[in-house]
Formats: sequence, C-alpha cells, structure tokens
Amino acid sequence: MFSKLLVANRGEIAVRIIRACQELGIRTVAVYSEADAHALHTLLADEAYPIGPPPPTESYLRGDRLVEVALATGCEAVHPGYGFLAENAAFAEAVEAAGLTFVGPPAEAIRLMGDKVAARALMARAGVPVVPGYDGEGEVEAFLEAARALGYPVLVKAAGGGGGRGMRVVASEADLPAALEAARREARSAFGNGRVYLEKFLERPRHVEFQVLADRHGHVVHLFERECSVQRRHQKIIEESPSPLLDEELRRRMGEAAVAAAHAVGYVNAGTVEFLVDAERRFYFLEMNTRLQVEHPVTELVVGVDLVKAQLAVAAGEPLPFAQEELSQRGHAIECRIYAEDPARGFLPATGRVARAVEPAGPWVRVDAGITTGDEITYYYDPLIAKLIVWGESRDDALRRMAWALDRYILLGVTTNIAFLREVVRHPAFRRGEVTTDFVARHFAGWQPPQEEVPDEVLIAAALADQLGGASPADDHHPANSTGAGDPFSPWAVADSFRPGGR
Amino acid sequence: MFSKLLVANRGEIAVRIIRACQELGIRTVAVYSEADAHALHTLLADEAYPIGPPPPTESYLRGDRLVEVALATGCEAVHPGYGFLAENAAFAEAVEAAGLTFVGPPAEAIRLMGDKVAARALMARAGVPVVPGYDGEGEVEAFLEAARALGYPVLVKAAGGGGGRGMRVVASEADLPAALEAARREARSAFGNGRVYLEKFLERPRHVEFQVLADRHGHVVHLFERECSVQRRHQKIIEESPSPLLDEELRRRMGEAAVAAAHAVGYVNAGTVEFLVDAERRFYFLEMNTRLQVEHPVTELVVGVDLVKAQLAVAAGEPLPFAQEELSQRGHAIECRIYAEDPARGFLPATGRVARAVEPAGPWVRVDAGITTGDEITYYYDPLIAKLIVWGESRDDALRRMAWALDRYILLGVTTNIAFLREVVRHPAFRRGEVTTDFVARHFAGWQPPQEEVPDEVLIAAALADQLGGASPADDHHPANSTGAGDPFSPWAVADSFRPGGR
Amino acid sequence: MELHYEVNGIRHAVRVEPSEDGYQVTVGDRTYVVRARQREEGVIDLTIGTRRLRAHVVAEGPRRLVALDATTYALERVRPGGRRRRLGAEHTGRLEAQMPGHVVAVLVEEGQEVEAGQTLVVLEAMKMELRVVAPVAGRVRALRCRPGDVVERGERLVELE
Amino acid sequence: MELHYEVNGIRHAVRVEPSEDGYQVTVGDRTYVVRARQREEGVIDLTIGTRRLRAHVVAEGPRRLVALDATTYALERVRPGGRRRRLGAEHTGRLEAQMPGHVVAVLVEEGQEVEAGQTLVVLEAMKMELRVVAPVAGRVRALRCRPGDVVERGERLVELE
Repeated sequence: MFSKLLVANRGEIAVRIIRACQELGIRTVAVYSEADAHALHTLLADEAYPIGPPPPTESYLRGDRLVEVALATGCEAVHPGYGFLAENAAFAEAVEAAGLTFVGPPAEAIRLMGDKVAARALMARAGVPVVPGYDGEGEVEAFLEAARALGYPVLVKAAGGGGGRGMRVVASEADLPAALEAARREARSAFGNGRVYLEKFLERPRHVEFQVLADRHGHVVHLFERECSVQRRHQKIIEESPSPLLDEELRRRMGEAAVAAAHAVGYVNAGTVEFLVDAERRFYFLEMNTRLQVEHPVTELVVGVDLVKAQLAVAAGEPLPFAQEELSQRGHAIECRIYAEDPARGFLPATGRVARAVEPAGPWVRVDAGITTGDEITYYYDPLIAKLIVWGESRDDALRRMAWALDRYILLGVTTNIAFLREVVRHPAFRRGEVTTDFVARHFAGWQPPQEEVPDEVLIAAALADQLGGASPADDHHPANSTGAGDPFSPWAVADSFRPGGR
Repeated sequence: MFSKLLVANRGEIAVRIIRACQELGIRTVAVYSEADAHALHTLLADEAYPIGPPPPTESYLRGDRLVEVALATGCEAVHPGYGFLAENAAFAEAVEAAGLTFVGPPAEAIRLMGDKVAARALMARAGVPVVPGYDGEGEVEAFLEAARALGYPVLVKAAGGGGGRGMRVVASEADLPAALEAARREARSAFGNGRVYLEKFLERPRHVEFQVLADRHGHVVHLFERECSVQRRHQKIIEESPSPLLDEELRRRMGEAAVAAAHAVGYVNAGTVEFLVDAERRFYFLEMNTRLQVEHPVTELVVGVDLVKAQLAVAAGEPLPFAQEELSQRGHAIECRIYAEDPARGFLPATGRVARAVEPAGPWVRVDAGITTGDEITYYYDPLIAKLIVWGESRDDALRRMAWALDRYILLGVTTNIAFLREVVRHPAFRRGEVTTDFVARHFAGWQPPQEEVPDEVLIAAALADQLGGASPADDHHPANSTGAGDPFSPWAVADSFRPGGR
Repeated sequence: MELHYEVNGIRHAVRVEPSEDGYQVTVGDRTYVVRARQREEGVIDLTIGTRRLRAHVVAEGPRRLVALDATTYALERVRPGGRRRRLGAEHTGRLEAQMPGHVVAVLVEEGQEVEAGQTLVVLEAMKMELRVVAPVAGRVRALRCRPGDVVERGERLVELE
Repeated sequence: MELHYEVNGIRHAVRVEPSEDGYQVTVGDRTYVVRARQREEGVIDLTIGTRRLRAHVVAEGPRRLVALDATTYALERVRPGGRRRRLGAEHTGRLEAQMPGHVVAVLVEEGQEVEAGQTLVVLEAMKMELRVVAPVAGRVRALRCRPGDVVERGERLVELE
C-alpha cells in the first residue's frame, strides 16, 4: 500500500479520501486554492499546500502544479476524487509519467469514455444496448434524416459533454438546424470540442447506474445499482439502492451489461455505468463515469464495501478480495445531497458563510460533509455542503430514517435545499418509488417553502438568546489578528444601541 | 404499533429508544430524577416528567411512579431499557396489570432467569450445558463435598446476583466455610436473597453471548454471537461480533443452544444467552439477560437488524419478519464503552461536568451517547458516557477504524477510559483476537497513562486561546437566572487578574 | 424588558421578565413561564410548560437565525418604535446575472441583431450553467462582460435596444 | 505578552507577539510563526509552519484543558513569578471511601473484633461494588456510616483500634 498520497480535490470528497487514508496509515497531502485556506480538508490532511487563486482553472485544474506538489512532498499516488481533473486523461497520463500512481482508470479508458460518440460506438460493438441515435459527422441534412427516423423529440448532445451539460431537447424538425448550430457553438466554447450527436428523447426515463470495480488482474465485478432519477437541472439530488424498479432478472442483465462495458474499455478501478430505463423496462447505455461517484455511499452501505479503500487497494495492485457471487445487497440506502441553493428560485446556487452546521447523528445515519460551522461557500465551486446518507432494513425504514434525519439537520446562514428535500421524501409518489427523471418538474414545479406563522417558541428563543447574550455571533470570524476584533467578549454589533444581556 | 410509550430509563439507552420511536412515529414520555433535569433524554422526548430525588431507589426504581406517569400521559407501552427495572419481574407485572404493554419478556421468564440456581436447573433439563457446580441447599458439609468433587478453585455465587456481582473465588478448602458465610451475609444485604451456589472456576474462559429474538407466536431466532471477554471488575468494556474464537460448527451449536434456552423459558422479545467457553472450546450456559444489552449495537451492525425497533414490533404482537436462515453476519463490528472512570486507579468511577464532548464521525462510525457538552456525571448512576461502535469489512478493518475513532474522541472535564482503550485496541494480543476474561488483568495490570512531555503546540494553543479569549468557560453554566452571571460576554473568572484577550 | 422582532414584515413584541425560577415571557397576549439554559454558545434549551425544546440561535448583525423543530426562521431585531429596513430591490431583468459566477462565453457582438430567445451569454457557477437569453428581438447596444469575468448577482451583462 | 502555564509541576513560559500575518510565539528557546483562527467557541485552528492543527481548549478557572492529536492535557495558568498551587493530599487510608457512592451494607458493629482482610463496609456507586476491608486485625472503635448514607471520596467510614 502507498505510504503517502496527494488528494487532488476539495470539499467532502477530499475529506472522505483523507479519512480512508488515515485508517490505512497512508499520509495525506492536501492542496487548496486561496478561497479554501481554512477548509476542512486542509486541516485533516497531514500537510496542505496552496496551489493558486480561487478559480478552478488557476488552482484545482492546474494539473502541472498538483504533480509538482506530489513530487515535492514525496507522494506515491494521487487520488483525483470526482469533478475537476478526475476524468481528464491528460492529467492521468501526467501523473503516471511522473512515476506516481493515478488512483483511477487508465488514461485510455478515460479518453474513450469521455468522447460520448466513441463510447456509444464501442458499447454497441460490445453488445451493450445504447439509446438509438445518430453519431455521424455529416451535414445538417444527415442529422435531419436521422432525426426523422428516430422521431421527435430528439436530444442534441455534445460529444465532449456529459452529466447533462451541453444538452438540448428539440421538439420539431423546424428547430433542428438552429439547435445544431447553437449547440456546436456552445460546445466548442464550453468543452473545446464542437462535435454534437443525436439521441432519441426517451419519455420519462429512469436513471439507473451500476457500480463496477476492476483490478489490474482482469477481474471485474459490479456492486449492483443505484437509482438516481430524482434530479434537478439534470443533476442528481437523491440516490438510492436498490432501485425500486429493478427485479432480479433485470438487475442481473444490467449488471452483466455493466461488467461487459468495463471489460470492453479495459477498465481498472471504480467506475459507474449509467443506464436509462424506459417505461417498457428496456435499458440503454447512457455514459460511463470513469471515477468515484458523489453517490458512492449508498452502494457502500448496501453492499458492505468501502469503495475508497477498494480504489486504493486496486491502485496498489492488489487483486479484488471478492468474486461477483460473494457480493449481495442488504437492506436499503438513500442519499440526499444537501446543497447551498434555492429550490424556490430555480435551484440557483447560494453563497455565504455557514454560521452553524449541526449534522444529524444516530444509528445508520451517515453524513459526508466538507463544510462545517464557520466555512464560506463561494461561487467558485460546487455548492454541495454535505451528503446525508441513511440505511434501513427496508425502503420504508430508510425513508422514515431519512425524514427523521432531514428534520434534525441544522444549517444556519445559507439558503439550502433541506426544506425541499423534506417534502420530496414525504411525497406519496416518491414513497411509492415512482421516480422518473422528470419527477421534480412534475411534482415540484413552482415549489415554495411553506410560509408558516412564526411560532411563539421561536420568538421566545430569540428573545432569551438576546437576553442571555447566547446567540453565536456569525458575522465575526474571530480572526487571530492583533486588533481587538478577535475578542469574543466584546458584544457583537447590533443595529440599535441596546447591549445584549442588558436589562 | 403503539402511539405513545414511556421510556423508563435514562442516559444513552433512553436516547436510543426515543430515536427509534421518533422514526416510527411513536410519541415518547421521558422520566427524570432531580439530577437529570437537563439530561439529553428529557429534551428529546415529547414530554418529560420528574419522578423524584437523584438516588435510583427514589426515582428510576420507583415502579409505582413510572406506571402512574405512563397512565396519566396516555401511554400504551413501557420500555425499560437495561438496568434499573429492566429485569424486575414485579415491575413487568405491574405494567401489564395497569393495562400497558411491557416491552420485554413475560414476568415469569424474568423471574426464572433472575434466580440463577433455578435457571441452571432449567437449562440442564433443556439440554443446555451448564458450568459444573452445586446448587443444593445443604449445609456447609455438602458444599465442601461438592467443591472437592469439582476441584479447587471454585466460585461462590449469589443466586440473586448476576453480571459478576456478589461473586468470589475460593482457592482452597480451608477458606470455603468462611467464604460461604460472608457471601450469604453480603447476598442477603445486597440482593435480599441469601442463597448461594457453587460453580467450578474455569481458568481463563471466554465470554461469548448469543442474541435471541422471540415473538408472541412461538418463533425464536438467534442473531449470532458477541464476544465480550475484555472486562474489568467483571464488567464488559469491549464487545465484538463475530467472535474471533468461533468457527461455523461451534457457532451453529451454540446458536441452537441459545434458541433452546429461550424456548425452555417461554421467552418473548429480545434477550441474551451468555456462555463461557473454556480452553477446550466447550461451552457452558452462564446466565440469560432478559432485556436489551448495552452491547446490542455490534449485533445490529453485523446482522443488519434494528433491535430496538424489533423489540417494539414484537411487543406490539407482530411476528418476526425473518426466519433463522435469512439471517447472516456481514463484516465485523466492535464496541468500546466510554466510561467516566480512572483506569489508573482501579477503574474507579469519576464524576464531574463534561466541559466539551466531540464525538468522532465518519463512515461506519456510530456513537450512542447519553451525555453531551454541559452534562454533569454524578455518582448516582452508571458512569457510561457513550458507546463507540464501528463496523468494518474485516476484523482488521474494524480495529483500524476503532483506533482512528478513539483518537478523535474528545472529552474534556472528566477522567475517562479513552486513553486506556486506545492502548487496548492496539495491543498485539487483542489484535490477534486472544482475549479471555482475564485479559485486562494479564496485560494491563498497573496501567498508567503515558506521561508525555507537553508538546509546544499545546502550550501555543492554550496561550492563543487565552490571547483570543477563545477557550470555552466550562465552569460557567450560563444559568438563565436573573443575575448577570448568565452573560457570556463577561470574562470568565480567572484566578489571577489578567483579562483574557488583553495584552 | 421588551424586545421587538420583525418576521415577513410583521412586527412581534416579546416581553421578558425574570421570575422565581426562570422567566415570564409575553408574546402578544400570551404569557409563558419559561426556563432557559444555555448549553453551549448558540444552543439554548427551553422548558415552556411541559415542553422541552432546543433552539439554535445565531446573530448576524440585527438578524437572528433560529432553528427549531425542523424549521429555520429569520428574524430581524428592530428598535422599539423604529422603522423597518428597506429590502434591496429584486433584480429581475433577464439581461442581468441571475447568480454570481463567471462568464463562460459571450455569443454576440456589439451592434449585432438578435432574436427573441437567442442565447447571448453563458454563465457558470458551481457546476451549473445558465444561459442569458434575449427577452425580445433587438440589437446589442453594449456588452458589459467578457469571457472569464467574475460577475455578481444582479450585475447587468448586456444592453439591448 | 508572556503567559505562564504549569504542567506536572513544570512551569512553561509562552511569549506571544503579534506579527505581520499572525503571531510569533516563543516557547522556551523555540520560536514559531503561528496563524490562528477561532472557528467556534473553544475550537482553535492553528497553522504552525506547514502543520495545521485543531485544538479544543476549555478554561476551568485557572485550569486549561487542551485536546490535541488524540491526547488531552491539563495545564494550569499561573501568574508570572507566582507560586504553585499546593495539590490536596491524597487519601490513601483503606478505611476511607475510595469513591463517592452510597453505603450498601455495614457488616460489623462497634466494639467487634475483626480479622485482617475482613469486609467491614460495602459501598456502591454507578453499578460498582467496593468492599472496605480491615487492613490489620483489630477492634472497631467507631462506625462513621450507616446503610443508605451517601459518602464522598476520602470520607472516613470506620475507625479501628
């Protein structure tokens, strides 16, 4: 096993990786941008180094600097987490070229799966069903003809996109030429690759993905599925395992397809094969994520495997410690992503300082958090505050536990989606497992937080906190500078002139 | 299911029961002694009622008051937790006589298993092996003769005792008459029952217990074993599951014996059959605990069953939702009991105010705590602060995780056994699974906490906290009275005259 | 002592009087006997009648954020008799940044004619992409941003005429 | 500013000087550049060189309890030039209560002759039973406790002669 590893990421996933390394006795090196100088991951790692200004392009996406830091600090491996450089083939190559181990798949597998058009072709050859579409490089005429054959609506997608980015629905032939043109322009600007392709638009599909794990010795297993259909802005907010949709037979067939996909691309390490499942329970390869997923914990709790430790073991050359038939699902796990965002305003990201974070704690309740009391949420990075994950003996049990935990999650100072999630997990359609990717749009369009009368108890609490001087002063960072501002005993500023605690 | 339940207990187990009820939508009523007016369980329950002064005999042992409160508040059931009245047959009867459901076994099963002599006889009849001994009511001569046949050393035990209480080892015949006399006198005084019996003293046995669960419809299953050999003062401090000692065959035979024991006594609800296993891997019935155990979480994590919810379901008349063959063990779980006690002074209980409690958090780390920041630990009750439980894919994995978690458990203000536990889980014999009930005495006799030089970092932290005024004032309760003492903005008292934050 | 809070534009007066074993608190015409205990900074345990509650309270200037029973409330402490603070006007124009972020792409030039619905600027923040589109057909009078710019919410990005 | 702490009878002087971007702290003859940030009450994040640490610090009168890196330290803040506090004498007599608790049973009477090792009193606290035994043979001169009494650690229970 490695003795020292660089964590090329931030937030909750950096914290998750550092913790796994701590248990295994692997020393960790964190990197941080100027915006993250006080972030949790810098504190937990054994060492932490600044790598640049806040914009990712000047810090977390600077592969050259990351390799430099890894070499300078004597690291043997680099874990990319998810996002940032996790699916960047050139970075994986640079890491390996520097004599370090990249905790992830071979660069070639990343590159292949990163080109959505090439991936579709490869999967089709490997016998994995793909969504009917048109991947040609022809002129507009060829696209029009293909779209006619597929039937409208169709999706125009960017070959360099993924995860819902750079995707548009086209309802009729008249709109297609303009849509292609705009999509190409935007794809070029956003991904540096203007190629686009067509896919048949599936009506209200389910998003079901399979976790795979492969070692360097040719063994590939899958760790069953995750149902990720509850999405907003094409991004997942609730994930669960098992999927309420799958039966044993469909689970087996999809699992086999996922393993075949991994074999076809020479996959090593942890990866996820995403499928769409239509109303007739036909499944189609959507894309493969060549990295750890945000939602990996639901699999961990149901299958009983620590995926981060498994990644490290596989990267170190160890063979998988289990065969497919030794793996099984037990109970049910659900994850809710706690975002700094405003569900009542189109889920727009929110920023600010977390004045107080109190995570729920209890049996079978897990919180993977990267943000704690006192942290700033800036607009530079993903607004994910934490992942709340619960396990239960059954789906009902897990749902009750999730409702319990969401009710006890306290986050003051930033707008979050917690109130929204509370209603989703209590929604009858969700409770029945009737989730499709349009679930949020169907059931929560125009959602507004309940506007309740303020209960007397709240006014009493505020008044007594003022009376006792007991509210935490959120806007005082207690900086350890040499002025008096760091003295928490000076009353925090209030707009009017009364002194807290005075009578 | 019940709609409202009285929790006839305090501390972590009261909190555990309340949480399970919250998830199930059962309203809860807490009771508290004067010493517990601000305890966590009173805060979490829907209602809380005082039941008397601090001594248990005047509060938590006042079964009459508990039934009164349950009836007055419209409860349908009473959960006794462990300790206090949990194994009091008269209380179980009083609860049922009042028309309430006792969440536990029938009074008759409690009574039978509470008389250790009667229980031994019953088990022997049911074909469950018992430790060779003498249960007769004869004179000293008969005891002498029996002891001669057993061979010295022998144990003199109180029929009304249990859990290691009222037990003494006698090494030679000369000492037996005096020991019997003294044991009878003490047993009469301590348990109100002077009857004593003899057992062969097993050299360095293992303590292995089986969790059983029985419904009102005659179904009994076991949920496998817990290894509880690491003890001090005959009380467990570390428990794990599976036992490193058992193989499949011994596990199967012991499990069957546990189920037979439960059947023999007409058992219903959760219970534990305790066995001793000698060096030749022979097992003997020791006693049956007719209640939930402190260490139930290790079973929960390995078997995937919520035992408190199962207790409630069974008490409500539901049949067990699983058959024996559907239950299995996955991975490995370990529990460390975090006590307010001084391992360097004979594990004597410690008291005081918890100035700060920060529990470790991370994947597969669970803390069942009844004490949080600001709570007082008094000498009236068990000094258990919390239970730290971890799960891992293997025993090694769980051990690493436990070491990780113990290193991150912060408890300031009271003496605890955390530093001691840290060394136990890292001890080579423990890591090899070589634990017998004399483990602590053999390996940790005369243990003293490491006396390290204070690192400069600690002095720097103290100095900067004083400089910034940033240490929490532990001795200030912030009482909400009408004097100025509740103002946290007044500097906390220091012995000398400098002002924190001043220069 | 009387304290005043404003929530959603409504003002609430809370009178707090020390009493034998805690406080007598009056909200509107309702009076409560309350015991309070500050467990740690920002955490207050209340006993109101037979109910026990834990509230988390944070002060941000005159704002009070209170978390109680699964809900978060934002109160504003106001002076007795004082006036409400005016809320900043909401920016709703479609040519302004709807969120803070950075400009990924500017797809038009000054002087260019655009159609209604045409994408003018692509913003990105925290993995989210937002397109700023023309609400009506028109001509781009001025561009107020360039690719790579960091913009605040409400900032004007494009002027149409 | 110089602060003084005593740990295990040894005195440490810590000099803290504000500097450009934090503090210069001198402990003995070692000087550190330190940045500190109080995250919440009692929690201080330190950067000492390239090391980052989180310390939990609690003050109990002049005592400072510090948790750092899996270990807890008890320091006593002392006045510059001041004298050490005298520690209370340890009670070690075997006829005194070794822990606070209550008296379960008194097994002897006044005037009774007892043997060395004989149990005189049974104490119980927090599920633990402790026997107070005679260290030598002798006669019970006086009993200072009765069943049900609550006793403090160090309290004398029995007098032998």
